[in-house]
Amino acid sequence: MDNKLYNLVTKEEKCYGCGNCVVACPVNAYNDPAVAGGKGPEQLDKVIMCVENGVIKILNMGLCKGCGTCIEECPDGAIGLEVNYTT
Amino acid sequence: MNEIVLKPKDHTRISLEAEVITPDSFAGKSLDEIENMMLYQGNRSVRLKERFDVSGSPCDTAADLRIIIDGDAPRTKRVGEKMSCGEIVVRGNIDMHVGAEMTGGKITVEGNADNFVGREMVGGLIHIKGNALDYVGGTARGKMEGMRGGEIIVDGDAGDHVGNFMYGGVIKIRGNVGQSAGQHMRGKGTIIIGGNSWSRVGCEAADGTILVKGKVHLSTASLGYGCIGQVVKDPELGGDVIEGEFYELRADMGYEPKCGIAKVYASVGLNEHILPGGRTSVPRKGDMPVNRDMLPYLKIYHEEMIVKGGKK
Amino acid sequence: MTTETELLIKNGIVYDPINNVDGEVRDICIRDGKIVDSVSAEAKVIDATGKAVTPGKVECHSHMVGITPTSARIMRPEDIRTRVSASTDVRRAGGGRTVPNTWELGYEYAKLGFTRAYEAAVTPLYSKEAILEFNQYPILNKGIFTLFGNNWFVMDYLKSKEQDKLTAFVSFLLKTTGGYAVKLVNPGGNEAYKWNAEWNCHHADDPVPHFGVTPREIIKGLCIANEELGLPHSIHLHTNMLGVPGNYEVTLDELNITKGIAVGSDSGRVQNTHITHVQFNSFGGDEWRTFNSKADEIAKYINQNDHVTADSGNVIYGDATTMTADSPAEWALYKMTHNKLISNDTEAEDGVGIIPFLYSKKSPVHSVMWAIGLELLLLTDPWKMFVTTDHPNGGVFLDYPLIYSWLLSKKTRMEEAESSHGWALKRTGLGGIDKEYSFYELVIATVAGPARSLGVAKREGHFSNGAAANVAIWDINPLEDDLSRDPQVDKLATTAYTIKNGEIVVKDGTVVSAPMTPLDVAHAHVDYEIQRTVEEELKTKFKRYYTVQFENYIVDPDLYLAKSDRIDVVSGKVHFIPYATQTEEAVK
Amino acid sequence: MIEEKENIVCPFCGCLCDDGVVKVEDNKIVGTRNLCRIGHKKFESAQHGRAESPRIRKNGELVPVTLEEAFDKAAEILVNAERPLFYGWSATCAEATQVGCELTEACRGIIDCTATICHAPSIEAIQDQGAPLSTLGEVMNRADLILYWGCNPMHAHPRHMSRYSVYPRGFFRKRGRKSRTIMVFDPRRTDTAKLADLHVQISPASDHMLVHTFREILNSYDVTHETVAGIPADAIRETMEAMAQHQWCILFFGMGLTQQMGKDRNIDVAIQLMHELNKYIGIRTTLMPMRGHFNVAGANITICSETGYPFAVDFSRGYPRYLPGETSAMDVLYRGEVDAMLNIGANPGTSFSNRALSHMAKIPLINIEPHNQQLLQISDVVFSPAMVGIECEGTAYRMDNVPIKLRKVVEPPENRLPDVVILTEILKRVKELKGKGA
Repeated sequence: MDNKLYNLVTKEEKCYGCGNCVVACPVNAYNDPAVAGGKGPEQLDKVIMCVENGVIKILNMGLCKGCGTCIEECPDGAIGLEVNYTT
Repeated sequence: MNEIVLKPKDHTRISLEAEVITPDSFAGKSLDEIENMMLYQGNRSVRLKERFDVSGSPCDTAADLRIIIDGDAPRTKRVGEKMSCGEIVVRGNIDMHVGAEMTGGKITVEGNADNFVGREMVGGLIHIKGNALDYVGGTARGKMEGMRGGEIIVDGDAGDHVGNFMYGGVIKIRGNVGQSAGQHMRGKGTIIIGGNSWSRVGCEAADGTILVKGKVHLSTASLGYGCIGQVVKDPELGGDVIEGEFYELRADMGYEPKCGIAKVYASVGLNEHILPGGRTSVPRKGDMPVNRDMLPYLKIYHEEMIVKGGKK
Repeated sequence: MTTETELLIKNGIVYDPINNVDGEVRDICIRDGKIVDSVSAEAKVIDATGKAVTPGKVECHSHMVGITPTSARIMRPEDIRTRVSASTDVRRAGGGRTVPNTWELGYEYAKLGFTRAYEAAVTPLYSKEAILEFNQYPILNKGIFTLFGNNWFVMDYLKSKEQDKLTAFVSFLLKTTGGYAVKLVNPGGNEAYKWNAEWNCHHADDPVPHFGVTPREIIKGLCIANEELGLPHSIHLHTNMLGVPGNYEVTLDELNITKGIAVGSDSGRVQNTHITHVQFNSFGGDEWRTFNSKADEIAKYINQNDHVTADSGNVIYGDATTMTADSPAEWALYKMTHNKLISNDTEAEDGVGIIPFLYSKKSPVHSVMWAIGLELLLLTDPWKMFVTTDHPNGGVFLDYPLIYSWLLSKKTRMEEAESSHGWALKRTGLGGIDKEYSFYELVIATVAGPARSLGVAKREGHFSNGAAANVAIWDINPLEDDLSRDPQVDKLATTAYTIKNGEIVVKDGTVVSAPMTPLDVAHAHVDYEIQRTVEEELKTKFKRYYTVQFENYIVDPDLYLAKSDRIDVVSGKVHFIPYATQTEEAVK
Repeated sequence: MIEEKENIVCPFCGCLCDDGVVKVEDNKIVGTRNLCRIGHKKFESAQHGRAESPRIRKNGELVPVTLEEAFDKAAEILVNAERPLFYGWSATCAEATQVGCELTEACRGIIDCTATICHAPSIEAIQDQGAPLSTLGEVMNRADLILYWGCNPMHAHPRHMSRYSVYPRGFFRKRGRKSRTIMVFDPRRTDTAKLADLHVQISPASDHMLVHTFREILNSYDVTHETVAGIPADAIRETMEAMAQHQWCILFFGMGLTQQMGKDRNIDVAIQLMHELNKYIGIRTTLMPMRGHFNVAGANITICSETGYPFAVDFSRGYPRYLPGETSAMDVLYRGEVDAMLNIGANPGTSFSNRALSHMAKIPLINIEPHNQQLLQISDVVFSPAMVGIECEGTAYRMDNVPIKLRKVVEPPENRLPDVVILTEILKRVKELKGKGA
């Protein structure tokens, strides 16, 4: 499951913990209906990230398909996507 | 005319509620009875004589009675509330609700008055020789009927919301007014403003007339001044002919035609900025209202608030 | 709750329609808050010689607590200002006519002789608020009608034709949100309104947008669910197209839907549908110009069919605040009056509209509405048609005595009709009605009828042994005074005594004691398996429909319902479990 | 052993998110999940920096005393006052406010909540104009046009957009953010504006003008000026046209509108616009104030159902009276008309004018506040209660007036009573003292 092509990087000091990225992420919403309805994730093993202690935390990087939705929905650049072009 | 003179003894920080000070309730009472009438102060009540020196000649008919508050009473609320006849003269400043809900008679205030002068007034005359604060001829919250009749004259300036929800009667302000004069006017009332008017004159008014002899500040497209009907010369309003040329404008466009049309007259000379294509909108520094405490009409009584002796 | 003292009401003229007592001079004995055969010699005596003694009145439809009246209170400070009462050692301060605060409501209802009242529409999401307010509502027993008519879960289950799950859902929602009965307001129509202010369900077969079910299906489904559960009260129905000329056809059509559904409860009710404020739904004509009364048609239907009871929803001239979950009707009023309108849409459940309104004698339409309410009451069996004003929609409950006077006396009624607009007599049949209520019939329409219809008649609303000692004593002698000549409005307006659970709460129009009383909550039992299935389904759907968590949606019984009487319903058998015994159970 | 408590309601802002997870170890809060940065901080720091248990000012110093002594002192202050003010109620539960109303009535004082300095203009506008309202779930399920006017939820209500309005996939808006249009009206380029489809950067203090111009267009009049509120006329027309393309619209407004010049008049005209949108072009529109404190809506609702008026209720004559401008907290303090004050669940130290604060310093002040805050410097009786929603239960109302039960997460420290108990004890003593006096 380890996906080396995409990598999400977070800057916790910039994060408001608003959860925009968590809810906007199509993978999260597909895997966890609670997230689709705007609530916090209930099945932590099925979502890419969640807000923990008020800041964003990546849980399962392997699920990310690199669509970049989360980046668009962060006004503060607290989450970013690294694409590894070499692999 | 018989006179009863009330001389205020001292000012308390907590306002007195003196709705008993009307010719109607003084009529037919002896001086002794008047002295023992109850005023409210906070959650206590006091006798009139504890706060005022009472003298004069009582009489039986309220219409022949003149009450004189001989001095400053900036902490006495509700004087002349619901009065129907007679006369009240205040030789100084007065607190809120002077002449509220009054139906007749005359009140003269030689100083300034606080908020709610002539609130929900039905008839009579209130003459404020100084300035008045907000909601002159206005309404208490929620009630959609403000002043219905009578006349209010303010020789100085007035605060915001003059004639809020006004249904009838005449308000004449010789000086400037704050914002939102004549907001929500619903009836055939008339407001005549001698000086300048701050923004939003007649906003959401459904009926009535407002005339501004000075400049209408911040008069914007938002007031529908684009819809200029005509220039009117010497319009007749509130029983007087007002000299000069005025733009006749529709105050609010949103209301249904059946509600009537509220009109705003703005003097031609000073108000070119409201013509179509005129420069408006962005308020410049000079356009903004001055700091509230700096406005002349607000310098009423607050100085006396410096309290003797702090607690700690 | 109960007092240990004994009370003897001597020589009163007793009216007790449930026991067929029509004006007999008798004693009423009370011990420990209950009616008994006899009391000891130490009992406190109230001399009721020459006074009418009736059971405490029951308000079957009123808007008193919850988000709707509170929004109206917030919007109408000018109403509170019209009438204020200061606090005393016994009572709290308050004020208001159309939207008084909770304390004032309790005291004023008690002064009018009421001892039980039901809040007619509470959105489940807001029920915590209604319960908090009811916990601050003195003297009267109370209950909440929970709104079901536009609930998405109801429509989902109807769409998939899963009646058993619908029944389980009704039971679940009543239990978890502290409800007493099933209320339907403009079934389906509010859901349509939420998409566009002009949309509505215009007749029983007008499908709801997206869900595709019709008001007919909603009414039928909920009625069946109600009877399968055997709840103490039947469905409480506010039909579609309220306040629209010509709506009587829709009303008759929708009344016919539940005909033939067997009553499944032993609470003493005979109806399976209670249609509420039917005055607003008895309009004839095509538009306001041709507006007329069809009260006779509605009255005929109700008289001929036993499956319906109704309340009148009279109009009284003067200031009112219309508030109803029927938001399309309020929107229509807004377009007419441009008065201040609050509407509030609740997610997945229902909506609400509030607008102040003035009923004027000069208005032809209002005059006809005034007459329709009286026609309905006069033409219908009082066991089936109860007096309400749908407070504060048609008028204020404080003015109930006016309605009583119009019912008791043709003379008073005609005086009012003649001072109204001419349509009051031209467009209605009111002028041709000679009937005058006897005091006995008035007691039926205000006490016995509502008590039976609401399913509380086993416990109160009469003077049988063991019934709750809720008594109103009136300074009126119906045996000697001719109420048809002088209906004595002022004496109908305040009781000489109101007695609640054996305690004197009102004496000569003054509140002398204000006990706090419990709320009725219906717990209807359904099969455990289906209950669990439904709860699991709800949990999943909640994630999509709601913004609160399922666990936080449920009303916490300890914090909110600690002092509630429980009405347990097991296969149609109603068991009343007062909260005192509940705590004993818990201790055991 | 770390215990995870689920469905915890966050007692910070008006969003009242109720899906929080709080991790507790040995009665210590060690972490949270799903809560935003502010909510996390509220829980994390709840158990630190607590004010000392009851203290009374003696010779200028706050000295620790027994609870009994503090209750007696508080009751004595209130009974002797001619015009006591009971202020706050926004960061406590509805049950405490109910007791507070009874206490105010017993003392014949004034009760006011913090709405008086934030969303009171919204309430006043509703009293003049009514309002089309809805719950947040309606927004989630139906809204395809969301207007944020004079508010910045990304900073003040961080989870508002992700949980209720913009991002969740609603029942009828299955694609979440992609199904919706977001417009932000704000003079600044805020973080919320960065996420919007359209940011209308109006010039300050001209909100009323712009709303009114929208109304003009709706009423088939043209914009006659080149620019209004700093926006070119064409842009205004296009914005209105874009708005009209939608089906279900909500206007969220914040203090940028309510505390702007004009105050309630801005809301008044906005409500009129919403009514007209409903009426003329058939898009369903509602609006909602972005309430700040977690229970400020609850304070209004509770005070209203108890007394009949939503805030600024004066009981000095035994019955309730209400007139903002005369009986509101700011005005009575500004005019120096208060001679004792009880503050609960609010921090006027940061929000009142200097003049009001200087008057507060002169009068006896009872402060019920869990943490050390600025106001303690001038308080005479200090209670440190258990925190509602963290250390005790209670009811709070979300910004759309939906009641939610706050849960208890940890046990309160010793000697920390819930607000309800503190107020009930004071009330009991006030009644005793009043009884003696009579």
